[in-house]
Amino acid sequence: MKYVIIGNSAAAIGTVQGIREYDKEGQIVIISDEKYSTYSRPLISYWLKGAVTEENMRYRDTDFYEKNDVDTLFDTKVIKINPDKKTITIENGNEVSYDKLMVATGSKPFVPPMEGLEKVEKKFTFMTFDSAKAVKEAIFEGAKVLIVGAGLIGLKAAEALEHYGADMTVVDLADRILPSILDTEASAIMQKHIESKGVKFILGTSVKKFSEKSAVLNNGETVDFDIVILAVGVRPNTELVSEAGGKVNRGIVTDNKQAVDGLKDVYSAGDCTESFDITSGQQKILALLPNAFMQGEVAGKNMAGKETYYLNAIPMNAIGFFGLHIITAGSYDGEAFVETDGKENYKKLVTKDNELKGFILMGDVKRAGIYTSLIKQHISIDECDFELLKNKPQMMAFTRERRNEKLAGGVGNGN
Amino acid sequence: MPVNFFPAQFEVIRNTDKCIKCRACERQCSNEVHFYDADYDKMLTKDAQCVDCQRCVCICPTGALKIRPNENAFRESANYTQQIMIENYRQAGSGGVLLSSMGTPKDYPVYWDKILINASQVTNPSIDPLREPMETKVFLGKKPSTIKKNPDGSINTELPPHLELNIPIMFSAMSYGSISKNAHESLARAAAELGTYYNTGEGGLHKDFYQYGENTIVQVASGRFGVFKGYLEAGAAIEIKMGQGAKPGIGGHLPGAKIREDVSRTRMIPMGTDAISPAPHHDIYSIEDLRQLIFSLKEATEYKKPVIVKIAAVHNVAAIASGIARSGADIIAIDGFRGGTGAAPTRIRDNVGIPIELALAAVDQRLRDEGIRNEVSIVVGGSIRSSSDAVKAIALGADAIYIGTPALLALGCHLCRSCHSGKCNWGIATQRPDLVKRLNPEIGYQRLVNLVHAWDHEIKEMMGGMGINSIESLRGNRLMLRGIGLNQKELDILGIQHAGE
Amino acid sequence: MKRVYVNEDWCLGCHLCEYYCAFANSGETDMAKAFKLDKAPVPRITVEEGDGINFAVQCRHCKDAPCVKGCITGALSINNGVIEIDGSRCVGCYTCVLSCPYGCIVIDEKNGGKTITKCELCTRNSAGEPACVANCPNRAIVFEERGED
Amino acid sequence: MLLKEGEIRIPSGCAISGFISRDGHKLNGSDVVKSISYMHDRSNGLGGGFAGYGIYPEYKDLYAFHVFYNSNTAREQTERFLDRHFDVVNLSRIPTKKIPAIINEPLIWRYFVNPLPTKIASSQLDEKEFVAQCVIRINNDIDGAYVFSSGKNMGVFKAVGFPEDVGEFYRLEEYEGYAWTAHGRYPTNTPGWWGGAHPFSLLDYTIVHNGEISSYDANRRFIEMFGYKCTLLTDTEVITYIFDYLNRKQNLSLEDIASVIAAPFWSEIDAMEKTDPEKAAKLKYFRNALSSLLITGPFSIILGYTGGLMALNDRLKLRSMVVAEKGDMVYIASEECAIRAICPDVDNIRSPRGGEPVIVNLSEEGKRKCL
Repeated sequence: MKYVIIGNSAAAIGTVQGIREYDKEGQIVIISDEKYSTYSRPLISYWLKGAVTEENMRYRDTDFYEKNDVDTLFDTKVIKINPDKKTITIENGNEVSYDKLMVATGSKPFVPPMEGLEKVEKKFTFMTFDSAKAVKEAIFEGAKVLIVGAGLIGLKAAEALEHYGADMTVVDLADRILPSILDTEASAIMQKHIESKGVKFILGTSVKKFSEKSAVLNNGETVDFDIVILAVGVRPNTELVSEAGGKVNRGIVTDNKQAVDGLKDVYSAGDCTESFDITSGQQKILALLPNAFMQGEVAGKNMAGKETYYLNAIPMNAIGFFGLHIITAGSYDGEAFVETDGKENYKKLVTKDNELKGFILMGDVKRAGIYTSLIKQHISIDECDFELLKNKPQMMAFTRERRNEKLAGGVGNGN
Repeated sequence: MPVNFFPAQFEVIRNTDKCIKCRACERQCSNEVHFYDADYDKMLTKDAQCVDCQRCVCICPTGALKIRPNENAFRESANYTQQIMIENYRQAGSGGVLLSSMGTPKDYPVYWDKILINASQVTNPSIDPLREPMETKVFLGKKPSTIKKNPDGSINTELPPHLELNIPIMFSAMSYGSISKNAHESLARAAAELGTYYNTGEGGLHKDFYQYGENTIVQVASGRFGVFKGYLEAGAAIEIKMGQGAKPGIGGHLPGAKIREDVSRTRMIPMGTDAISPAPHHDIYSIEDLRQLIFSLKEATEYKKPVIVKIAAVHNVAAIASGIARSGADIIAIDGFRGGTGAAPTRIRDNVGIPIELALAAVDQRLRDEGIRNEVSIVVGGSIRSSSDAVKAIALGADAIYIGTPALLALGCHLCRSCHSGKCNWGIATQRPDLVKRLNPEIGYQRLVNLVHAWDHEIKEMMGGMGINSIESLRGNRLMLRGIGLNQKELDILGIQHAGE
Repeated sequence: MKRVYVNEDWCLGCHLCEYYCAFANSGETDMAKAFKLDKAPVPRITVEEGDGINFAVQCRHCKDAPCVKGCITGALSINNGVIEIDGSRCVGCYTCVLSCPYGCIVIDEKNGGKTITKCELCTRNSAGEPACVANCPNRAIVFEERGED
Repeated sequence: MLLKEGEIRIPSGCAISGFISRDGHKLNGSDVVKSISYMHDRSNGLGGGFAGYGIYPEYKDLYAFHVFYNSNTAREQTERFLDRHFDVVNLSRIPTKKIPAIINEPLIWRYFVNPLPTKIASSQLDEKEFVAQCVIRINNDIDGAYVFSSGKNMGVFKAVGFPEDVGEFYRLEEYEGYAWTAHGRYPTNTPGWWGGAHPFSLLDYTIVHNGEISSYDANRRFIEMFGYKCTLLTDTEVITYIFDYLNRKQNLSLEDIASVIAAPFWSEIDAMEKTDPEKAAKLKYFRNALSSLLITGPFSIILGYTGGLMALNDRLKLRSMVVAEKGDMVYIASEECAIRAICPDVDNIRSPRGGEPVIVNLSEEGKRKCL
């Protein structure tokens, strides 16, 4: 059996681990257009601010490939999948055959067309190690930085650049920051927190026109900069699959074994792939590292012949900016319980159909996983003491039977 | 008001260099001695509430605590001690009877400590219990006066009902109610594992413990709590409690606060009512009445269970025992006045009764003199504190011993003598659920088993030293004992010679 | 594999397990010192308190551990069944806090929350056996084989 | 001042020897003297004695009382007692031979008596019990008198001295019997009182014993409930009473008595519950009902009784004892040399296990001749 994996990040690594759990013999080939051993993409901001050494950027120990008997083809772009021949074509025209193929191509930054952008010399996206290295190359003490996009990537970049004493302005078309994961109140708290670190926000507007060292916004303001970070959004890398005839909506569409619709023996996982969000009932891309790994792992097992399903996917995020932590999960459509101390601690629990569907914790995030488990395991709030849960996440809220099963019974159950 | 103020009995000493403010002491003290003060960021104490149970000392992870007697000194004399003064002050305030728990703290002679045990040298080999069998099995019950034969000439081996003990140590009566369910479970399981018996005391038998019936002695006391046919049938033997060493001549009183749901059901009395055991059995005003009760109980259980009569060691104990031996009882249990109690009037506990050593010696000799020692087995309790006390008791003539206080020590009791408060921090003498759970029977029973095994080892060592390899050869073997520092009268009563003789 | 199990019937809520845990993992040899340095060490076990009910919770060492799968840096890994944290690689993103269904990933407040920490069954300190178990005064926490891997 | 037997408990080590002709051949007393003399080092000169069975055939239906007197007053007092309770058929001093090794001898008398039937009737006791109680009364109540032999057609001879000297002193070569036992004593603290020498006897039971039992006081205080009075405080005395009680009063066989006083360990009884439940039940019964008669500590004994000998070791076999056979003869002794001395070519010789009784009775022929 020969497995070919396109990509070398969390989904790809998950795939390797999934395969190797059941197939110790088959050949595995990883093909990546980057030149690095697997590294953790979310760590680029930590690297940039000096919290992580380059060595510690590794997502797995350096002997990972050797231990798992994986052949690697780095710095190599795949340009085509040939499903009929069960091969892929790489950029030099060579073909590589596969029995099972994993497409873990991830996503790329989305940069909308903006007037005058070509004039800007120091403009960067912020998704790959190389992009982070480029930023580091360009940054200098006291540099003026314009960040376009007040999402996770833009703000993570801001946090990193604060270490360089950068004078930062963040511009976003949305009227609040982190709209994809926070509600309005939480956004406001976080915005205030970040502002207190000296970052300026200009929201509800966008760049009208760039010139070499400044940008004019649609609201008329002008922002001077030395460097521009473009963090407007991402797009999944779906072209290989769609061109080969696989089904693609926003992302690659798979069944719950991660097999690509319309392509035999081709699987897909990670940021290029859609998941079924159980909290909203919708297919969507959940561009999250844990999700990528687990999809990859499920795919790997299926590729190795062990029938496995990826269920219970939910959006979830654990992230912090300038020391203020957020943990969120699920969707916020439902009845909300909100508690805030008027400072930086904020809690929102959302229930619908007698289940916890989503939550936002900011500040005090201790033991948040207990909430996550309620969502993932569909535990009815009638089955637990929700008043206790409102106070704080605790096992005490569960029935004695469930506690016994979890704490006095057998092996922990990760799901 | 000052006249009603008593200085704290104890002082809690906290080494603040060691205290890490984990507050375990605070959480563990049912007397609410310790508390954390956020303003000071310090643990503080209310010394006056401390009973010196040592729970906090034992639980403190850094050893930051110690309890010591308050050094505040009254102008006491040898005659009017501080203790006497405080007691009078208390009574002047309350108008009530003083209550105490556990055995008397008074400095009465402990005859065990004035008796020495023999060992073999040269003329008779000592026996190594690790190499040779060393037997401690004991039967309790009536022995036949003549050996009967069957028509074919073989021996008729039928016997009156007996208790069979692998080790001549039983757990003495402590009622469910006075001690916790977990304490009872510990005792029951330990008795079962050891091949001996525990005793329900007068509080009935909890339904969960019928399974240990083969190792249970069920008690019938003057209050008759929890007594019904099923209860009598559940045990291996029935004990009629006529008296208790710590409080001869008086009954018992379990406050309503301890009569919670389970206790109430087990005792068959309403929740929250005081459980009062009358001083006498109101159907036993004489020895012939006792005989009637003995035979009533035997009738009820088809003569399958030995009947024990338990009495307190009082002045004419030998004559009383003789009467009991002739009244149909199979076993006499004698409880010495230094024995423990969950609650007793202080004056009674400290002043009524006689030491078990003298009572035992007198009873055993009296029954032999009358030729009726075979009619009954003798079990003694009331401050047998160690295996050597046990060996001495058996050599004086006991068939087996009852231990109460040492069993409680194994369960964690630190003899703070505050059982009557119901707030036992060790989960023993309490019914408060949060305190009761502090005694995990899994630990408790194991510790009891360990304790008795340890004693058994020591008993065997001492037996081996004496050249005795079976406990029956120790029973009544007073030649193996010598007195030390005893006067001739005491030696005569004990039936032993002085050391050096 | 031997695991830590709790029996809430016997948990007294004394919290000593937390202190012994923190101490065992503090690297100090004296408990008082361990807690009197600038910042107290953080326990990896949590005692929950309820109405007459207490119990301790710590890492269940899941076979199918979501914390390990979700870890963005690879700082969490499973070695011989024990889920270990490599503190030098943790960046304190708390994805594991988000993932752990038992709430057993502990934010290391001693270092200001820069990393997480967690129960490693005392396999990587000098305690030898789980300190919470060894020091539980009432055997409410036990370390034993119950027939699971 | 040293206290004599009865005033203090005196343990001792010893030598024992004994033999029996199953067919009732007459055996001269000199043999037993020779046998015991070979174990000279097991005695220390503070006591020796013998018991002979079948030695008084001419008076075989009469009780033969051997009595020590300290004075003629004691003798007169005793004889008055005897006259009141017995028909005294014959009385005389026991013939002795003055030898330097034996000194300080008391007055030693022998009486052949028959209990008065009227006295037996009024006592409501059986004859043996009546005789036994009379013996106990003399020994307890008459100062300076001590009956040391009281069976029929048998006699005990004992003194302070080495046993071979005692044999010479009593001129044992002039007696013939079908069974003999002998004892050489090694007491550790007696001043040497003649009554304290062994064998100890009651009626026709005699015991020679080598050992020091640890259970002494437990046994004593128990047996004293049944009318016995252990005046000598010696092992031999209490063991004799135990045999008397169990054999004569409780009708237990000698084998059963061995199971009482040298009871099998519980481990053996428990194992037996599967293979022989009835026997296990009996042993368990003994260990319960008669537990106070278990004898622990080292002992090897030879019990003599009318018509036989029984040898028994403690259950751990803490004392040596061997048994040999030659034709109808059975020999028992502490050491093999004591047997070889008088019978060099035995048919077989063995060392019985602890607690295993060796019981040798007269054959039918022997009974015809001797009983």
